[in-house]
Amino acid sequence: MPATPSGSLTAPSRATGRHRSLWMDVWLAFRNHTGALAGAGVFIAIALAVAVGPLIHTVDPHYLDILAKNQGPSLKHPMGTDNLGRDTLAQVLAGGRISLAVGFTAMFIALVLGTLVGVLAGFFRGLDGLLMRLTDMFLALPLLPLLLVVIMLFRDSLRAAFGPETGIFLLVVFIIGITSWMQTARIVRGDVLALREREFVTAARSIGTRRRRIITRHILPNVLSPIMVSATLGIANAIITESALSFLGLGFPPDFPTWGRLLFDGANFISVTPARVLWPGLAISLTVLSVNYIGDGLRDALDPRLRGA
Amino acid sequence: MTHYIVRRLLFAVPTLIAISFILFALLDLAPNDPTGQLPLTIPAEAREQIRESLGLGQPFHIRYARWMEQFFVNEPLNLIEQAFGIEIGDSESRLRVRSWATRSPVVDLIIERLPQTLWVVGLSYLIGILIAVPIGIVSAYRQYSWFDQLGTFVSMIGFSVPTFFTGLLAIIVFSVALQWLPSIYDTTHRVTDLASFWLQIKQMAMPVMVLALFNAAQISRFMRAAVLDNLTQDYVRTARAKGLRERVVLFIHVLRNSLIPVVTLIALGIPTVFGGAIITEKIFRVNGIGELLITAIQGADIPLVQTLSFLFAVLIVLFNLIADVLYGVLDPRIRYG
Amino acid sequence: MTAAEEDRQVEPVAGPASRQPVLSVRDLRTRFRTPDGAVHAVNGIGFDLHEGELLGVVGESGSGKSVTMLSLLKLLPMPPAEIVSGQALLDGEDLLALDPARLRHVRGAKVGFIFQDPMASLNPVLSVGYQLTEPLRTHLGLSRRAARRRAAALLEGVGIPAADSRLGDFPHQFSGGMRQRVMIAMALACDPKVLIADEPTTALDATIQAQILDLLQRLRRERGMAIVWITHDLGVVAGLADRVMVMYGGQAVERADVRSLYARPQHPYTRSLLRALPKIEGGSRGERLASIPGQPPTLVRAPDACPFAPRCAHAFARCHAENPALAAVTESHEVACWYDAEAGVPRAA
Amino acid sequence: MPPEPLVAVENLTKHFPIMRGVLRRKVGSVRAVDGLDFAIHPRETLGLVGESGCGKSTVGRIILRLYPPTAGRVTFRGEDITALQGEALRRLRPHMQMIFQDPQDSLNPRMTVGSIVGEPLREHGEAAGAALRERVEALLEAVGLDPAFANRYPHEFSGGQRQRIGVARALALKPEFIVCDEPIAALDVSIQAQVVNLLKELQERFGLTYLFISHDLRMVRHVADRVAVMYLGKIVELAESDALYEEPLHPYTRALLSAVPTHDPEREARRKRIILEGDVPSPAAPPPGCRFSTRCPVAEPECSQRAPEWRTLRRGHQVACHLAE
Amino acid sequence: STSAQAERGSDGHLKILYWQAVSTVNPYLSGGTKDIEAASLVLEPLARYDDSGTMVPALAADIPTVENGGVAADLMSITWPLRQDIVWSDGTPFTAADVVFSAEYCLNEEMGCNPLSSFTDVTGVEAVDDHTVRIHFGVAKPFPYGPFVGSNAPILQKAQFENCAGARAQTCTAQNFGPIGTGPFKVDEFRANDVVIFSANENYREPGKPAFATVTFKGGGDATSAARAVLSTGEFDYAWNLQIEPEVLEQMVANGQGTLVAGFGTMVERLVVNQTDNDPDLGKDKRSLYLGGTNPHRFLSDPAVRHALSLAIDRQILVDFGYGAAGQVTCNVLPAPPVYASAANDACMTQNIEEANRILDEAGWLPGDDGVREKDGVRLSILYQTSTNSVRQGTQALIKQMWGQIGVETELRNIDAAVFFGGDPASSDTYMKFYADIQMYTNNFDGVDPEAYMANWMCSEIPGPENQWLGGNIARACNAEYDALAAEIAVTASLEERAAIARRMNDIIVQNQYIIPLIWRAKISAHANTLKGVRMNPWDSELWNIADWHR
Ligand SMILES: Nc1ncnc2c1ncn2[C@@H]1O[C@H](COP(=O)(O)OP(=O)(O)OP(=O)(O)O)[C@@H](O)[C@H]1O
Ligand SMILES: Nc1ncnc2c1ncn2[C@@H]1O[C@H](COP(=O)(O)OP(=O)(O)OP(=O)(O)O)[C@@H](O)[C@H]1O
Ligand SMILES: [Mg+2]
Ligand SMILES: [Mg+2]
Repeated sequence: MPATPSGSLTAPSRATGRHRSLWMDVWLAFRNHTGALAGAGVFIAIALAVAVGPLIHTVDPHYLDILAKNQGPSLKHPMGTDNLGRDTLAQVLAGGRISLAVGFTAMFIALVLGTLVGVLAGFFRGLDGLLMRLTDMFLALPLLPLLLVVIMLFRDSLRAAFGPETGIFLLVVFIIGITSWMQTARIVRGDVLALREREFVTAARSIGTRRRRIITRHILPNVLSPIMVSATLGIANAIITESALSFLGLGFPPDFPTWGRLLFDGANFISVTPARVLWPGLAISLTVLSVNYIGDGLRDALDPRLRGA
Repeated sequence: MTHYIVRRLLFAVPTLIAISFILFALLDLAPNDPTGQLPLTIPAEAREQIRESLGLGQPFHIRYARWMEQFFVNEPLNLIEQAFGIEIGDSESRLRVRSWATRSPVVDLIIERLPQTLWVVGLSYLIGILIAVPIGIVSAYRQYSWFDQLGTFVSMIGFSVPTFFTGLLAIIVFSVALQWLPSIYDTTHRVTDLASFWLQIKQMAMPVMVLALFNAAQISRFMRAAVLDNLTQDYVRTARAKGLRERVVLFIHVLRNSLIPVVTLIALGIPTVFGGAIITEKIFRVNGIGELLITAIQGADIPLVQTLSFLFAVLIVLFNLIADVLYGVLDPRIRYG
Repeated sequence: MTAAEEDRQVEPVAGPASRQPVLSVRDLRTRFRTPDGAVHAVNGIGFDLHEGELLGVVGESGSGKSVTMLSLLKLLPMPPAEIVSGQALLDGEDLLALDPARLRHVRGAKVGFIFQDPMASLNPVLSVGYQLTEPLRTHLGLSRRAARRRAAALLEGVGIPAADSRLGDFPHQFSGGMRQRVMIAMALACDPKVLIADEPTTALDATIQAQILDLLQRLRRERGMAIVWITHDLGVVAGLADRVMVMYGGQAVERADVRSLYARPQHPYTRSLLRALPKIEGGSRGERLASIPGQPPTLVRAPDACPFAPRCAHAFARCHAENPALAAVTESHEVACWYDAEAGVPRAA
Repeated sequence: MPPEPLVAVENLTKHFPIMRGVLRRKVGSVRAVDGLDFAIHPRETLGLVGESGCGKSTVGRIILRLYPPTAGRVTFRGEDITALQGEALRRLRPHMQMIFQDPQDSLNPRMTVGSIVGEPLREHGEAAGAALRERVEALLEAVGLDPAFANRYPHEFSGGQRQRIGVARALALKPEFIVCDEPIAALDVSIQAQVVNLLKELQERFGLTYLFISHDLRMVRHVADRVAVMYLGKIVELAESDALYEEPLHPYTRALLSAVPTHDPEREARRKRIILEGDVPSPAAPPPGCRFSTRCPVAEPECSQRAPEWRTLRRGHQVACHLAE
Repeated sequence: STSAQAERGSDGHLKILYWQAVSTVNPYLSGGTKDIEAASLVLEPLARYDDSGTMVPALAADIPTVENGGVAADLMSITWPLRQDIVWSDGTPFTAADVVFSAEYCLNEEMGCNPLSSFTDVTGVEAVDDHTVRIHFGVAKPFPYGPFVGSNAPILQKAQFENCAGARAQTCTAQNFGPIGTGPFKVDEFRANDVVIFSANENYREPGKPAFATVTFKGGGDATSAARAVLSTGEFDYAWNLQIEPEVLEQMVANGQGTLVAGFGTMVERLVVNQTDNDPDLGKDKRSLYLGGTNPHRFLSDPAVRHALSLAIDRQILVDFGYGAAGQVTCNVLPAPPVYASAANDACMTQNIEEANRILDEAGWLPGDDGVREKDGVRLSILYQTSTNSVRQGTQALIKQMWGQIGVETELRNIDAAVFFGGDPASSDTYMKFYADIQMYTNNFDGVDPEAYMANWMCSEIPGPENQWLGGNIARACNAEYDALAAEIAVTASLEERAAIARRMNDIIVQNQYIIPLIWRAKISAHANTLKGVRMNPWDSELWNIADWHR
């Protein structure tokens, strides 16, 4: 039986037909994950509502209509009003912008920090000990007092530089980001440690690939899946942390609506105007829930073992 | 193993010193002054005197050294004295870390707060675990069943709703509407008989419930993942091939392995038990350690904040170590490694 | 420092027809439901296994060897696996029809299993002694003490020195070869009638593999056990097996007495497999090896054609349209092929 | 054989430190490779066999300077490359390449085949843009893959095809010397021959030199001109292929060869096999004297006391055994 | 048990809830109302105010006056006759030595005595005999009832506190947490910032009192949940200081479990208008400092602007929104007692946007492009700060919107109460530093005599670095006429005359709008319907008559 190298030129059966890229595979697997898909749907709906909603429901969230205070849902105020006559829907929409922005930005900071530390520690033996001790230390630092001190120290200078709202936004986002990167760093480091022993990295070295390229081309894309999962968890975590900060009076100024703040302010009025807590509460839960489901789906989709044959 | 523990302990020391320094320095930087809380009528010289008596006004490094001495030498000595009723050295003139707000020694305040924190937060943690572990196991064993789907959903809800909201809801339902449970925790309540025990159960019910829901949500997710991981391992197939009962396979072979990561996770969570659950404590007026901390923070009671924070740091480092040791104890590959 | 050099003699085995088979498998079909569609992993496999006989099962990766054997004891994850049809008679009982409780009494007691990866197949957190005594206590109802004694004897029997003192050790404290011996001891614990060994030496070094092969051969002689030996190495079964089943694409393509198979391979796949191997005796250097073009099938297609047809040099129209069944060439040799390789023409219908 | 070897190693040694204790001090070392001397001549294939963990891969990796050696010297084309660093080392890379054992693991799952094969060219600035694409397609063609596969991802290929991608990558920079680290171990029997044939064909076409690492003695005999047998970090025997297989001198080589099954039931039934006792000792604590002495069927007291020297017997047949004649 | 012969402690257990927890039971060490009121169960003064603001003897046998000879004719001393039947809860007799000690304890400069202001001008305290005490003043004191009147300066037991004088006061934890007193209860257990357990004092002078055997004095949480615990769930008998949005309170009251009690004292929620330039560019040495009138505020120094700001506010809306029955519209900083309340300013009670706009137009403040009024490049843009508190933030938002209607732009800012009211000279966020344009808070005074309170607004009281920003004239308004009146009242003895002067002083402040009064606030608390005998007292501790409480 003559066997030439080209004798096996027939395409592998998996690859026959339409071409599938890596992301296509991820998407296909993601699409099959009912929970993730529903989560993504809900999340997109929330994001859209928050982004576009204020253009449709054009009531100023800060406008006080004291004559219309504590109203139930009506056509004019679909979610009713608060005890100063502010429109709840407008506030939920405005609050969503902040809460989502906080979630995304804080997640992004945590992710960048965590990935950076994780990759450096995992890839460079010399840095590992130092960076991991640093990570341990951050994990051991009690966050709450730290938070307070940072707020006390920097609130005024930030406020002076960026105005009261942007200033506190930067502060909150920065604080949440800087206190939640450690888990990501640990996971990424573990993965990088394993990856650098993988043969394709050795192969890259034997080719003479520069270290920077090894990291960007071979290591980073392969730690993407834990990073993505950390990212979705990070968003949920940041939104919840922001609401806890509001509860403790350390977050945004009171006339600055965020979901956590609305929920907190509305809590006392739960029996007067239930809509005031129902909607922000629902918004937080739905967002966190949907993001969590997205994270679950992403994890399954990005992990080739879970993606199925 | 011993080597390992010793090594970890040795590494913990510089970590803790670094943390203590950071905490001290950061809180020291904060624009606060113990005399800030004093009445305005006090003349400046008197203020200065009070500052002196509280050990301020010294250069930073001296204050730091003094605080370290108080924390690491004086307070432990006092505790030993109290515990054994003995007297070591001159206990009268020993400097103690004092709260600015109450002027009471910080350690006394903490000891006073510990019982309710341990009762409520600790119990909720325990109950959370007790709920979470079986749910995690069943969820994993019957993956994608309705039980699993429901469990996932409920635990995600538990995770995503802030406790200040669930707490309030619980009060409205169980205290206001049904009048079953007290909404205010009585820290001085003593259990002496069945009736008072029942009262204790009732007053703990809501805070414990709210916190347990939150804890269970998290732990059950981990448990499920761990069991799922192990269910597909080859040795499970081996166990089945030996003709073992499904129960034995699950509880002896799978569970043992799945508990390794979960137990360490649980150990890592224990410092948060001591740290209290600030929001829940505030809502139900459990007035435990968490409440102490937040009051101290809001009242700028720096020595109290410093001490509590550092205590948490010590606990976190300690339980990190315990978690690692547990890992070794549970996993022979590490124990004999 | 002893050397065991021995003259290997194959035991005289009674002719297959003369006795009732211990295990008789008929028309076993197993499928996996996957998002990409059903994977037809096993398509109508059947074989007989007699007492004291060693059946070698050969085939390449993914040909369904493991799934076949795991199906017998329902050790597959179900779902996604599903046994579509089949019968597996052991002592007159159909294993595939047993209820879970009865099946447990077969697993480990009547049928022993040795898996490929000795590290992953032992529970890392339980001591070797515990894992060894488990089947003894479950099936034989031995006391803890008695089970331990028996376990020590078993370990001794598979050639682990100072067995008594090693019962408390954990799997990771054993070398790969020793772990595999522990697996063997575990499978033998209840003196099963049938032992299924799924590539038990693939993960081991050549000289250690030789030790294990030797051990199993000895045990088989001593206990008269029937063994199914799965491997992808035609060389291993040559010296070991009484009969060989060659699998391809979830089917048995050839089934024969060992000597007959190697002397007169019938199926084009078997033939090219034998040819693809370089000879240890040398002389092949400088030549190209005969290779089989193409790739193994993925089994997603329904088994309505010969699975080997796409790679077969002799394939003709019928091969792509009809799936051949095993047919006897001689008394002890069956093949599933539309092409008569010896004659060089298609078989008569 | 030409007198000037392409690659030569002298006293090649690699000890991996074992860190233990309170301060992570070094408490010992895994003596993965312990004082090897051998040379590989141009256009030759040197087979390297031995059991798992005996140090075969480590040898290959030191020669390619993927690990720095603990001691000894590596020369390539007469140049001492033992101490090369940084850019100088990078410039050497194109001349020597490696093919890896695991065709799945040695390809980055998130890069397309084209970028994997093209990476060495890009890294060394050999080609870019359309020229790069052309070179990649030519390489894929050379290893028998459809150039249209360049846009696909590794997971879309079979094991044999993946191994071809690895070969194409190794060939990209036109090296003279390739270390093949168990290139067929992970492949199915029916596929192995395809890859071996390809390697031989390329060797003929481009005049390549191979260090062929494998534990498949049968395949090594088919491929290699000379064969070195390793045991626990040492080469115990090195000879022309036929000489080694027909007349093994070292007892370990003999045991190894006897363990290789023939696929002939008749012969198997008659064959004498040497079954060794015991397990391979740990390379962290190799036995004194001859390392094989703990399992050697013919060992004498001397063996466990004195390490045998490296002797050349007839026809360049080298062996390290006190008893070999 | 309503009869006077009822047995002591027969009504069992009383549960009081203060949403701010007690941090010490020694009122000399704390200015917090919660601490002073908790201590008032145990420690008693010589005299106290009843719920009508009338002074009544407590440990004193009688109230000394000039008429009965208790107060010296030259007003330089006061002589208190002490009751002879009083014993401390430990059974030892109460004597003049305890009073003398208490005065010395507070006057010791090293201890940081909180109610030191009560002892202003005291030069000495002497025990005339065992049951007579004489207090000497350095100046003539027409109102000599500062020391030991009211709950913030009660009598400590000398025997207990002897070793806690001066700097040691801070560290006497056992004493500070469990002072021995003469009041109806004694401290059983104290947990800082959590709870105090009291039990009836067996040695209390009035037989059969108190009716309750034990009291739990719980702290922590927030006002709403405190109200809920009394009004909705009935877990507690008494909840203090329920500053909650009225609709929430109303709903709770509707449950029928409890009753609200309110008492109007002198608390006024007000806007303080900065009269000095607070431009951040001025730097530490000039910003918000009164420099003899050389750096007036850019626009708030214009009376027209101040007047317009006041006119634009609809105070009734503020009351309806945040106070309900617990607040009244007011235009005076000194709203009570009735004789002191001026009627000259009632015009401000109704909002008048038109008038406000007219005043601004007239004064040349004209709307710019963005609707904000400006003049000579100065925009009417106000930084308006207050402490963090949801009612205050609501008020801020409402006022911001009202001012918007007269073309005034407002930036809101809120600062944590601990910082805002804290005395840290280094912080720039305290109300004393006043780096904002306008700030809002409540102030009041203890007792019924406004002399000391009104003296706050003299020129010499303007905060600044010389006095560590401790002056009370936060608005930094210096008015010569006002200073003259202040000097006059200090030497006027007749009540009518004093009242007339005080009203005059009040008018100067509010008619110049240095301070814009908004709401006269009541103390508001709730008690269970089963709890009887509660008489809300805005002039003293609201637990002043706890000995009379019963079921
Ligand atoms: N859980 C599963 N889900 C889907 N397909 C599966 C599953 N397990 C096995 N298969 C498929 O069943 C087929 C047969 O697998 P099996 O494990 O029996 O092969 P094998 O002959 O034992 O191969 P090897 O020599 O690699 O062990 C393969 O094509 C495999 O992809
Ligand atoms: N990076 C490393 N760190 C520590 N020890 C190592 C390292 N790499 C290899 N070793 C050890 O060195 C010895 C030789 O390893 P090597 O990989 O060279 O063996 P090998 O002959 O290639 O084995 P195999 O056939 O399993 O690939 C082994 O004992 C291994 O555990
Ligand atoms: Mg298999
Ligand atoms: Mg290797």
